[in-house]
Amino acid sequence: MSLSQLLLTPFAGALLVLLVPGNYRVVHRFIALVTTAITALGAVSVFAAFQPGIAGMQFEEQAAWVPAAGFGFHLGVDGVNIGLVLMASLVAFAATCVSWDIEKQPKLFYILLLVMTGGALGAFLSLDLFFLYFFNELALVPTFIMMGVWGRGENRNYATFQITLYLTLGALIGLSGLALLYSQSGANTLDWVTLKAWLAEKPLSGHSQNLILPLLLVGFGTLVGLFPFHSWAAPGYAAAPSATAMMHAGVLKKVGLYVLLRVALPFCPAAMNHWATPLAVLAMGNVLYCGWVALRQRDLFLLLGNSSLAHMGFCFLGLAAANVIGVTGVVLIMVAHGLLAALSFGLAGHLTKVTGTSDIDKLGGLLKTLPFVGGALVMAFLAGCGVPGFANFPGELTVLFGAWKSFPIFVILAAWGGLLIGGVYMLRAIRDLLHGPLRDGSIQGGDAGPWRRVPFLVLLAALLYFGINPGSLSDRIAPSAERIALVKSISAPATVAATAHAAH
Amino acid sequence: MDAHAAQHAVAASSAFSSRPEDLAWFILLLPLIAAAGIAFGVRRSPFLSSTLSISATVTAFILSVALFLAFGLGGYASSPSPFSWIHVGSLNVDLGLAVDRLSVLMLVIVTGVSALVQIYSTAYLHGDPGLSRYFGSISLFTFSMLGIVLADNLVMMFVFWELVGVSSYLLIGFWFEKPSAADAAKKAFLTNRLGDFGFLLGILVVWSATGSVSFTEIGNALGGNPTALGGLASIAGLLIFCGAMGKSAQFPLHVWLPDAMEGPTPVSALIHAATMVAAGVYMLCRSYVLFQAPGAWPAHLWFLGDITALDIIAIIGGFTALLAALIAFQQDDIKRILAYSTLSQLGYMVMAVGCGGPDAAMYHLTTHAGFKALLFLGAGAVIHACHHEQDIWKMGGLWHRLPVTFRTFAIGTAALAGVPILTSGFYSKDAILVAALDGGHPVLFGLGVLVAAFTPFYMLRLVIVAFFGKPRTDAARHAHEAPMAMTWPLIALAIPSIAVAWFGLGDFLSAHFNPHFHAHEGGGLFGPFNHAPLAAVFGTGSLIFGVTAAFGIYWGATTDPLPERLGLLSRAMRNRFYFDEVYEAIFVPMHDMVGRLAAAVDRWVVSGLGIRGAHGSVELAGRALRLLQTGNLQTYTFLFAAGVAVVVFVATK
Amino acid sequence: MPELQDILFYAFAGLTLLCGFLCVANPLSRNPVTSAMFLVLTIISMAGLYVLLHAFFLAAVQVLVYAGAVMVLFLFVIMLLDLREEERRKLNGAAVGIGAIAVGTIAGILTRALWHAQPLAKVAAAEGATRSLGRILFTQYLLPFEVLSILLLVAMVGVILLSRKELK
Amino acid sequence: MIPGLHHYLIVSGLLFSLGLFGVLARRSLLVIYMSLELMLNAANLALVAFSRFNNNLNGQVMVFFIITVAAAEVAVGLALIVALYRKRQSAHVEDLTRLKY
Repeated sequence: MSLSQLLLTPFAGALLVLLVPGNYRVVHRFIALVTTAITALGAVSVFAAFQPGIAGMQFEEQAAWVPAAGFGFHLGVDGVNIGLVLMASLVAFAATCVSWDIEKQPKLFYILLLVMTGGALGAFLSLDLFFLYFFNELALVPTFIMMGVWGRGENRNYATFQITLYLTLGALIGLSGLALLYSQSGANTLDWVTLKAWLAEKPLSGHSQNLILPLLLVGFGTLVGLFPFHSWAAPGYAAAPSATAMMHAGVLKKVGLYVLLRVALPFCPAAMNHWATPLAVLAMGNVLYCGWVALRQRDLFLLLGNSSLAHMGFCFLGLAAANVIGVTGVVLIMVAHGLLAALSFGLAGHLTKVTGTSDIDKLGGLLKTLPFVGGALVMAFLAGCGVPGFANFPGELTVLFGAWKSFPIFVILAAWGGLLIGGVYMLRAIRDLLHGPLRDGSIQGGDAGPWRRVPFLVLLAALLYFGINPGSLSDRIAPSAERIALVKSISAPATVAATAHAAH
Repeated sequence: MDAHAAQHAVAASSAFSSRPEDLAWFILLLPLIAAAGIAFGVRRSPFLSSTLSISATVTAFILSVALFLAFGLGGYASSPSPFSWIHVGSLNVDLGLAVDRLSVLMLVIVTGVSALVQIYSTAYLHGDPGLSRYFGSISLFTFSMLGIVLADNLVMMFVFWELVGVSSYLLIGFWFEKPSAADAAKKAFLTNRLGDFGFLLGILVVWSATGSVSFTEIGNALGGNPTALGGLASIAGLLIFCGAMGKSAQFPLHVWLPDAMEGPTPVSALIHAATMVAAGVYMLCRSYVLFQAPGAWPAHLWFLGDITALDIIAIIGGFTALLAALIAFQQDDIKRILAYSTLSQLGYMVMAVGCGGPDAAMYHLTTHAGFKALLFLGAGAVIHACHHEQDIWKMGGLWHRLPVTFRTFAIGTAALAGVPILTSGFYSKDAILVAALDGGHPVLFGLGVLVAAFTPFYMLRLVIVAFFGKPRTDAARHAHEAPMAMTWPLIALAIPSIAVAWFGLGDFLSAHFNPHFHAHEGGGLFGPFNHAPLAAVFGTGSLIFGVTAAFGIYWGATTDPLPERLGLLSRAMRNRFYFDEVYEAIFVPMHDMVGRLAAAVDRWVVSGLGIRGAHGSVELAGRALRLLQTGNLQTYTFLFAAGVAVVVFVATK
Repeated sequence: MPELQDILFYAFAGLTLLCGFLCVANPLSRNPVTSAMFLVLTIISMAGLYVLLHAFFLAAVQVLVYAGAVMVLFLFVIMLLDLREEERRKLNGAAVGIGAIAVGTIAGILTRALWHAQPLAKVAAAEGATRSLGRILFTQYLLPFEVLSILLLVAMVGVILLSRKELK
Repeated sequence: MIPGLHHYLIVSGLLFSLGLFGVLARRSLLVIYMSLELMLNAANLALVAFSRFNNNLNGQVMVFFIITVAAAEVAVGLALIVALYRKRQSAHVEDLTRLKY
């Protein structure tokens, strides 16, 4: 399956759903499911066909669009985005599965979901930054609509309002950064590959780097929930329908990081060095501060939302470290966290639907009545506090290793946040939610049936696969990370390297 | 030992591979396969689950013994890693297996105890609805533990380290409906996490200094340049020790182990007596090379002077040993007495490592694994017989009602107390005392002797009160012996508690740590009295003292006389010296307070001032600007014209 | 000695401004009909200016379309609506004041802009402008011309629709 | 003084200002509408003058179009005023402030 086919599949699905009249609900569901399944399979095949150890782009496709302005359609994958594409399509499939019983206007819902999927895939696949931005916006708009129309909770309108403003504003600031890059580079293009070659010859002046980077950091950082631009996230996810929360927390949030990796790091190296420490401080804001906030949350979604922000802190720390290990770790976390966030929000959505509340204080002992969902939730929580075997662990570990040389203090804090604070709130959630005596006797049954388990099993399987065998990802990522990282490799002390050689 | 038979066993298994050490892969993966099989296959049938799990572990045990016999006398071999875990830049982590005397010995212990405990569990947990989950978790635990044992680099060890923590969490919280069990599981995991935090930082320090995480390469690096760790040498050692402090429940992270007794008793036997808690000691021995490097502190810690990391480890170990022994004096719950005894013995082992005797520590670890598992399983049989009564004061007179249990329990007690000549415990404890003397730590030696006196005292208190005298409750009166599946493991575990079983192990281990080691002349059963009479005599003397005191105080007693005699001290012992209370009063509220503060800041400052403030100011501006919308056409025209005027004025300037 | 053309310019310009003033701010009458009549005069005197500028065709169109058609339309509406009410209302002093200030400012700014602008050299206009205009209208501007005809059609339809009695 | 482009433009500017004054100060929608026509004519005058002095016919073509559009606009606008009057019985701006705030 070529990349353009992969990208077009969800849009074709959306078009098909649009053409089927509104009362054929089963057909809509079926089309959406099949479309995302095909997309997922296609992404798996691309991932499998991707050759590890090559730094450059693979499966490139290119078409001119506005040659005068230098905009063109350019698809391609390298180590940085191949994992994200796979993750996005798996999450999209799972999100479609869990929205099986949307009752209100299913047709519109599925169209939006498919557009969102296509947008997310497009953002990851596009090498032309203009199209990257376009696809990102294309995916964001359905998010807002879905939250507003299908959302839950009393706070829904306020949360939707907030997330819309934040993300739109963030995207706008990011866009101004990209526009500045376009005008300052002099390359007359936003094509990443061309820009990379161009800027390798003529780097941006320090002054323009120092203008562009803060714009990118604040703009795209807001999309990720960089402290202190994070407060849209938790209430937003609490208000969003499951599928939207899964897609946004899992996939769309990563676009911001992806742009920072792709653009900020290789194109503004001097400014990045300059801003690394402040960025690491903000990352601690995510890890520690959001962790502490999560400690106090008594609502399952707010807890998950804040923990997801805490995980993003690790990404920013790796970004600040800017070396190969750190960058590889960032990509690993992005993939892992995408799967994990989708899994936890999907499960939490199921739980809320069955029990009718997401208030942890009102729940308890659910492992007894919901063995599958509860068990999967335990696994998700454990993965969330960095237990090995799940993909998050190698990612966080790699980031800590990568950042150790530059920011030992921050690594200590991050390890504290990840290992302990994360452990405390995750285990507390398990204890209060799943363990202990059954709090509400009225819950009978409601565990996921065999078919309902499919999305969760897919996500769990992917998490476990990348957790046990992170090499399958990191071998793909590392050569490409080498190209965008600032510090090419951390040199071991000479004597040690020599003795290590002698040992071989 | 029949070396010939061992050769045969290896020949049989070498159909799979050309080298005996590759056998370790099968040993490692068998329990994982069982766990996966239970999780995805036979979950619905408890019988199939238990059969699968037990047969996998027994097979692993047989393979381990074969490996031990074939390989145990050789040197170190690292199994080639078919599997690179992660390779990025200068961070290279492979999944490789370290097969040497240390690890094969541990393989035998882990698989052996695990197999016996699982067989025992089929009877102990008969009819429990979660039996499949139980066996799945036990298999997972066995796998993780074997992973720790076989890991050839720090990162893999950390991975399995965490996995052991998780499976222990699952097993302690096996009866998760019980709030106390759920809380204990959480507490165990989090306390361990605190240790892991240090361990991880230690790994980072070592990696950044030596450029590698593999034990062999770290050893080579430190061998070539003993000061490679620079001023962080001692810090690195202590950070690594933090991990051991968590898993092996050393002061101040010891609080989780007694609570972990909320799990099923066989789990306590396997995890919280024989294997997981020994992992810390094992890890210290495995990474001993780090501690051999000359100690050095960062400049601003100059006041620590010549104190090495090992000294601190020894002090912590000795202190834990004494503290736990004192607490064990006044516990009434049969499992808690054993738990504190375990703590105390772990402290002993850690102290041995700190005194420069990792061989002694490993020796004691090995013997302790056998007799402590035996004691826990015996306690399980007693509890089972008394209908889940755990208070020893509500038992009594059980010795003739539970003959097998009593006899094996007595053997275990003797081994723990260190009865000379007859039991293995004596020799390993003696090795530790010798290590303390040889290492030049007379104070710690004295402390060790003191603990050696305390140990028989509290163990005999348990035996006398629970097994002798008159039955004090109906439950004890109607107790009857456990089924075969429970008694046979007891008998099997009694064997390694007897002196001859592990004979020669001390020399075997010493040779591992010191290539120039020569076995003492005049070894044999009376060896300790010959070459280190001081330690042996003091050990024996303290035993006699402890036994006498226990018989004097508790023979025929129906209530505990100690509280009256010791008063406040007894209360403190009974309440575990208030550690839990203090921790609960300090750490939990502290984190909660910070959390509350952060939540408040998020609510009032970030969302409040930031969001709502921005929202409010925008709205205010909107309200003000709204007044301009008079609805009057001419106002609009005027504003429009004024705007145009400004534009034209500026444009034509 | 000023030429006739120049004298005519001042005459027509003065007339235009005077009638324009009387149209919007007649101190004697605030009757819309008066305003309309003065508007007609303004338009006609402007047609005179067009002639002076050699735009004969436009001068004709100005008189025919504006003074003829458009103003008749105005008068029809005035009569239809009976709009003598304004006379009875008081003049809004503030509006007049603000209007005067705004107008003064705008006029000042425009004059200033003109003052600073570079004067153009007077160029003799090509003779036969109407012919050229027709040519250019039906060659270069054919498409806008046709579009305009559609616009007129649309306007006609719109007006018919709007002036139906039962407008909702 | 021989009238040049400046003179025409000044006449046009003054005429435009008069129209603006009418729009701002008068209250009858019809008179405002007439004032608008005045402003439109001012623009036309400027265009024709430019056309003349630049020796370029495009300006005249533009005026021709403007006159046509203005005719259409007047028709529609007056129709709207009539419709409005029918609904409100008034054609005064101060009575037509429903869209405020």
